[in-house]
Amino acid sequence: MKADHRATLTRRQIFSPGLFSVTFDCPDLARAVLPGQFAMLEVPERAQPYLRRAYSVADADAGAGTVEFLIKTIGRGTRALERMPERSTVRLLGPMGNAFTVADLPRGARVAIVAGGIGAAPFPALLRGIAKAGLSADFFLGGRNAKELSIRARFDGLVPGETVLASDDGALGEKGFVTEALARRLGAGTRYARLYACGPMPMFAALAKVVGPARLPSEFSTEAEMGCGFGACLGCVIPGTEKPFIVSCSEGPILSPEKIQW
Amino acid sequence: MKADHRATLTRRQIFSPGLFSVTFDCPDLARAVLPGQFAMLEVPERAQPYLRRAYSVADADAGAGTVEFLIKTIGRGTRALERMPERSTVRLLGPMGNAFTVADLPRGARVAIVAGGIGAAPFPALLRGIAKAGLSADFFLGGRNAKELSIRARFDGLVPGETVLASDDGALGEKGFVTEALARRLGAGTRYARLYACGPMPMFAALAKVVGPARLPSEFSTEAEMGCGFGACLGCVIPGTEKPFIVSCSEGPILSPEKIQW
Amino acid sequence: MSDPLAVTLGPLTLNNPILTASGTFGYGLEFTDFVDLAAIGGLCTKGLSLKPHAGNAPPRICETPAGMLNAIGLQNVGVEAFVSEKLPKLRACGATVIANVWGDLEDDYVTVVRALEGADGIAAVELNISCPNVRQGGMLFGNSPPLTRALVAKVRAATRRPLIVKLSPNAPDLVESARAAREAGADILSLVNTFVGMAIAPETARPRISFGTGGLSGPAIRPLAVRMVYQVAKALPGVPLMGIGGIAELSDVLEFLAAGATAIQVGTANFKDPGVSGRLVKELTDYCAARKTTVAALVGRAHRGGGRVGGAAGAEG
Amino acid sequence: MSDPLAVTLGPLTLNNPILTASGTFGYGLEFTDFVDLAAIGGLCTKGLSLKPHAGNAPPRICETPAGMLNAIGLQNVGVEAFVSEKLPKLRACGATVIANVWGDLEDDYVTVVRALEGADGIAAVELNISCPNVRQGGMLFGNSPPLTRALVAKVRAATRRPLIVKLSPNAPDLVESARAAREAGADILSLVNTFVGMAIAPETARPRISFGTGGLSGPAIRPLAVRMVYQVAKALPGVPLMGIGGIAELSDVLEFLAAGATAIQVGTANFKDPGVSGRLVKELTDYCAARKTTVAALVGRAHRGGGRVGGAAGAEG
Ligand SMILES: Cc1cc2nc3c(=O)[nH]c(=O)nc-3n(C[C@H](O)[C@H](O)[C@H](O)COP(=O)(O)OP(=O)(O)OC[C@H]3O[C@@H](n4cnc5c(N)ncnc54)[C@H](O)[C@@H]3O)c2cc1C
Ligand SMILES: Cc1cc2nc3c(=O)[nH]c(=O)nc-3n(C[C@H](O)[C@H](O)[C@H](O)COP(=O)(O)OP(=O)(O)OC[C@H]3O[C@@H](n4cnc5c(N)ncnc54)[C@H](O)[C@@H]3O)c2cc1C
Ligand SMILES: Cc1cc2nc3c(=O)[nH]c(=O)nc-3n(C[C@H](O)[C@H](O)[C@H](O)COP(=O)(O)O)c2cc1C
Ligand SMILES: Cc1cc2nc3c(=O)[nH]c(=O)nc-3n(C[C@H](O)[C@H](O)[C@H](O)COP(=O)(O)O)c2cc1C
Ligand code: FES
Ligand code: FES
Repeated sequence: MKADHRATLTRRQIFSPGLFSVTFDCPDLARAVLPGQFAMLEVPERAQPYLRRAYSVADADAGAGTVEFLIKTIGRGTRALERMPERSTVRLLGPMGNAFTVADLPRGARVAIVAGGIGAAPFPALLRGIAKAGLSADFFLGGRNAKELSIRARFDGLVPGETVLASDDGALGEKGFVTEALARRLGAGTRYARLYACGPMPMFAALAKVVGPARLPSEFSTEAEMGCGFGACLGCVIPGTEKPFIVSCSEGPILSPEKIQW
Repeated sequence: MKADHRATLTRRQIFSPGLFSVTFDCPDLARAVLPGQFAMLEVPERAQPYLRRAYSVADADAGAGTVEFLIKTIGRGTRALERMPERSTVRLLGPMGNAFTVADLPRGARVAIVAGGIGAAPFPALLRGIAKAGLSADFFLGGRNAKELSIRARFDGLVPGETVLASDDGALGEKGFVTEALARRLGAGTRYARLYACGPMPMFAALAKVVGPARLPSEFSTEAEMGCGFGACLGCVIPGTEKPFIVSCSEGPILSPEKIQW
Repeated sequence: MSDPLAVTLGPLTLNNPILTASGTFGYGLEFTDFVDLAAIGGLCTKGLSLKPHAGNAPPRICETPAGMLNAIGLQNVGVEAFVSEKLPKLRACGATVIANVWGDLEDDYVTVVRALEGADGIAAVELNISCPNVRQGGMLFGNSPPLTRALVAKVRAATRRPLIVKLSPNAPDLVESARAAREAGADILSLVNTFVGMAIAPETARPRISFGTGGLSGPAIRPLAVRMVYQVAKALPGVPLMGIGGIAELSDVLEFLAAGATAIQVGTANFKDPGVSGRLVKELTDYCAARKTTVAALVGRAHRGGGRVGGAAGAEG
Repeated sequence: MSDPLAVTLGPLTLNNPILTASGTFGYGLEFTDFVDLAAIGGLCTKGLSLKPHAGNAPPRICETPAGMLNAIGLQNVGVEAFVSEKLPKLRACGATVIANVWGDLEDDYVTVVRALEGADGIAAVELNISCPNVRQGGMLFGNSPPLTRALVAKVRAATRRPLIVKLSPNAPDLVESARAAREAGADILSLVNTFVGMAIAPETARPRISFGTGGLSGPAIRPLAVRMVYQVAKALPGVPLMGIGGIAELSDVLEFLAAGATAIQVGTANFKDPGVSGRLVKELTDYCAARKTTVAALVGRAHRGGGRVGGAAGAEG
């Protein structure tokens, strides 16, 4: 059941300036949330932000009662989060949206995870789930430069498979887009049972052109400006192939690329 | 010179629920401010408060670089101040307004200070100034009940003269209004060179009727809703006797009661 | 004493004056985790049209100081799907349902209202003649008193249900619009819909919303909405009003009641705080109990000179 | 390249497009601790009348979400005291002074403008035909295109100075008002003044402002003001506009420029942050330098389809 939870900030981990993780005490949400789901966070700030912000739950520890988010500083909401003193309280509305599907894959199956920058956010929990289900996973993480890849520290020891880094400038890992790194693996014959991806729209668009011809079943964790996060405002739509618009917060955020009108 | 200072909360002292003092690191303001002056505080809160709030500087320590305010919890601004974690930063615009006058009084003169509830706020600094100038002062502090008088703790050891408490219910000190306690002293022949007062409008109105006939020169620290605090918005006017309206932030906040149209 | 929260607006009696505004409460069912739908005064559905409607291309919303702009473009499932899929569930929840309807042309409105006549469990119809986010219909009707009059008269003839007409704050003369709607047969007026606004992204110099302009809502508009309710209540005494605009707290509800609204609708606040409407009902109940008063007694107090509620509110020290 | 920040609005050339709005900057002299008056594009004085004016009884202001209501009632020292006491000091500071004027009757406006003709150091006159906080004059002129036309024509004949007419967002048809002012001889239009609003104290049910209604200003109104500037710029291309409404940050300035304003005025933000206007000049200077562009090139971009400024703004992600 969705609920509006009070949460207390207990930990902030900084990967590089403007890239950090925040962990909240929030036991009920920690118990309820599934990999890929998100929460609507109300930031205690001045006149803006007025609306809440959506953040994918990066990981949850039901035992400790904590939920963690990975954040990239963009504007007002994230700047406030970056500055917020420890023990500050916020409100978290969730869990929201659908979750990645893993349960239907046979033990031993191999999957790919593709993340662009802060798109890595939903994957710690998923990777733990994948390992627990006895699957293997290659983790493709792309970024513009080494700084953007600093978030890889959060994945140390979590990846049951290969970690492939790619940076636009080649400073770290393979040079070029992460989608090209994936395409090279696929071209060389690597096969995956499923692909999970999260990143900016241009990455998704490029990725759709890779997974389509490869007939690789895919789950994209999409992002749209959200007013509510639970299907009430119809603000977060994405053009669809089967109908004009998909309501991304309640029908998604995880969507298969065939359903999206690119 | 007025300036917009960054200030860090370093100490909060609670007298009773909803009555507290906050001390900020703010060296430049601490050096510049005079007793009776105030500062415009910008509270880091949500959509409201949009405007800053005026607070009399209760005391300033130029050596330590700190300024202190005495606060009563009323609405959004004060609730935010009450909750604000230590080391939070705020902005303080000041010093604003005029100051109490003390320098012209001869050594040994005796003055009266009359405070109603949180109206005690501007007097710690004034009392220190009075003691330093070699004057004596009787301090009349009124409140509805014992809780409202809890702020007297802030004045321990500061009063070079008698402290007279009055409460509406008589639970602490004399029973009745603090203005009546003063009137009794005046009726019994006590004479003061000057009276300084701060409190709610009804107290001022009652006090004006006491000091007028007694020809007791008085300085009232007034309060009006303020938009800016430095004479720019003309929002804070008080009806006057010599002209229609007095701009209370820049011509005051300290006004002599003859100038006010009661 | 009868229920202190119950209110009567012409032919419509509600358990309490806290409703939720069209387009900000989905079809109600999105909120069942947060609000007991039977506990609020009523809910206004997303604007319904005869056929399902796709709405505008994204981006459709953007945040503004203490508010938001939207140009959803009246996306909805259509009246048929509403009646067959949503309404039965709403009835099962015990919700008081107000069907908000719109159309491109006069006849569209009439057809939707007719289509609803057969359905059970609709307490009233609210005509949206004030949506700024469609190229035709919507606000065009609301901004012209003659068009308002003609449309409301036609719809009036098509339904025996209580008829609410939702006014546009963008109308050149709000009181004239209100008078036109009332004279043509509106039982109740609701006000206000959103204000036409615009936000431009500084880096690209393009509007933040694909439609270009959008409707401004949220606490930012509250002082404007309160003034409009006050103004219409003063010009048309006795006409039951529902106040809308930036309501998020109990003090906001009291403000609209004092201005002359008999009931209110909570809008944008539902997005930020989905439990807000239920909480307001509880807070209003406590408020009336503590002051031994009724909602009916709170309506229009600003027009009667005001004064403290319930006597002994101790003077400030 | 000439100064990238300089702007020309018809007969008026300014060092930069950042001005401060009438009634929110006192007579300028209140701000000398916070802003170098010579560094901003200009300042609009508090509305001047022939005789000193006392204004409305307190309370005159109240806070609202992301804004405030005011009904100061145009308290001012009168044109004579302004010219003899304030203007010399402003000139000594190097300020570019725009005299904002108002009156109850047509002739009052004309008399004030005439009284200013003799004074040196006034760059332009701004006619306030849009103040909602006086019982006569003010907004009444602005809300009627024929009255606007007659008034502006009379004032036009009385001064050779650049003439700015400040429009009311409460006008039934803003574009018609703008056209009337322009056709009657306004060189520049400034928009917007405050929106009529109201706040009621819930406990007493009395308006929070003694005047009853007040003018809403601050970030809350920005999306409405941006829309209005865009709308007038589109309807009257080539007419120089000054944009006003809720400006507090550089991105707000860029938004108004994109919408079609050649200069902007900072209002309510001066209360909260008295150094804001000077800081915006610096930030705009840096912005133009970093992108090798000029303010003139930024004006009206939203009407030309937008697009990134200064080329190589790296794609996201
Ligand atoms: C389902 C979902 C899950 C999300 N999960 C995460 C997450 O795990 N971690 C995370 O950091 N963010 C996540 N986001 C994005 C997040 O909701 C905010 O949009 C983001 O943090 C920016 O908020 P802000 O208040 O800092 O910036 P704002 O003040 O809202 O934006 C400032 C400026 O940046 C632009 N902008 C907003 N978002 C982006 C963006 N993503 N990229 C580029 N420009 C942008 C805006 O248009 C605006 O001009 C998620 C979004 C969705 C819908
Ligand atoms: C020159 C000056 C000096 C001041 N010094 C102090 C000081 O030293 N300490 C201090 O605590 N306050 C002081 N104040 C008052 C202060 O500026 C705020 O008005 C007060 O703290 C309330 O702010 P808020 O945001 O908590 O309440 P708001 O949210 O602004 O108000 C909540 C409600 O309470 C009402 N209200 C506001 N102020 C009062 C009041 N004083 N009494 C009763 N009702 C009120 C409002 O009308 C509103 O309905 C001073 C004011 C002035 C003008
Ligand atoms: C996202 C959104 C969608 C809306 N859709 C409708 C609608 O379909 N029909 C309608 O009459 N009003 C619609 N409105 C207007 C609201 O019902 C309400 O009148 C307005 O938002 C002002 O109230 P608020 O400030 O409390 O949000 C919508 C408002 C928003 C924010
Ligand atoms: C307290 C106050 C006083 C004002 N006085 C005047 C005035 O005398 N003349 C005038 O033309 N506008 C006056 N205005 C309107 C402002 O100049 C400006 O148009 C309006 O506040 C909108 O801008 P903002 O949102 O940036 O404040 C006043 C506004 C405020 C808040
Ligand atoms: S964010 Fe409101 S419907 Fe998706
Ligand atoms: S508070 Fe603005 S003039 Fe006094």
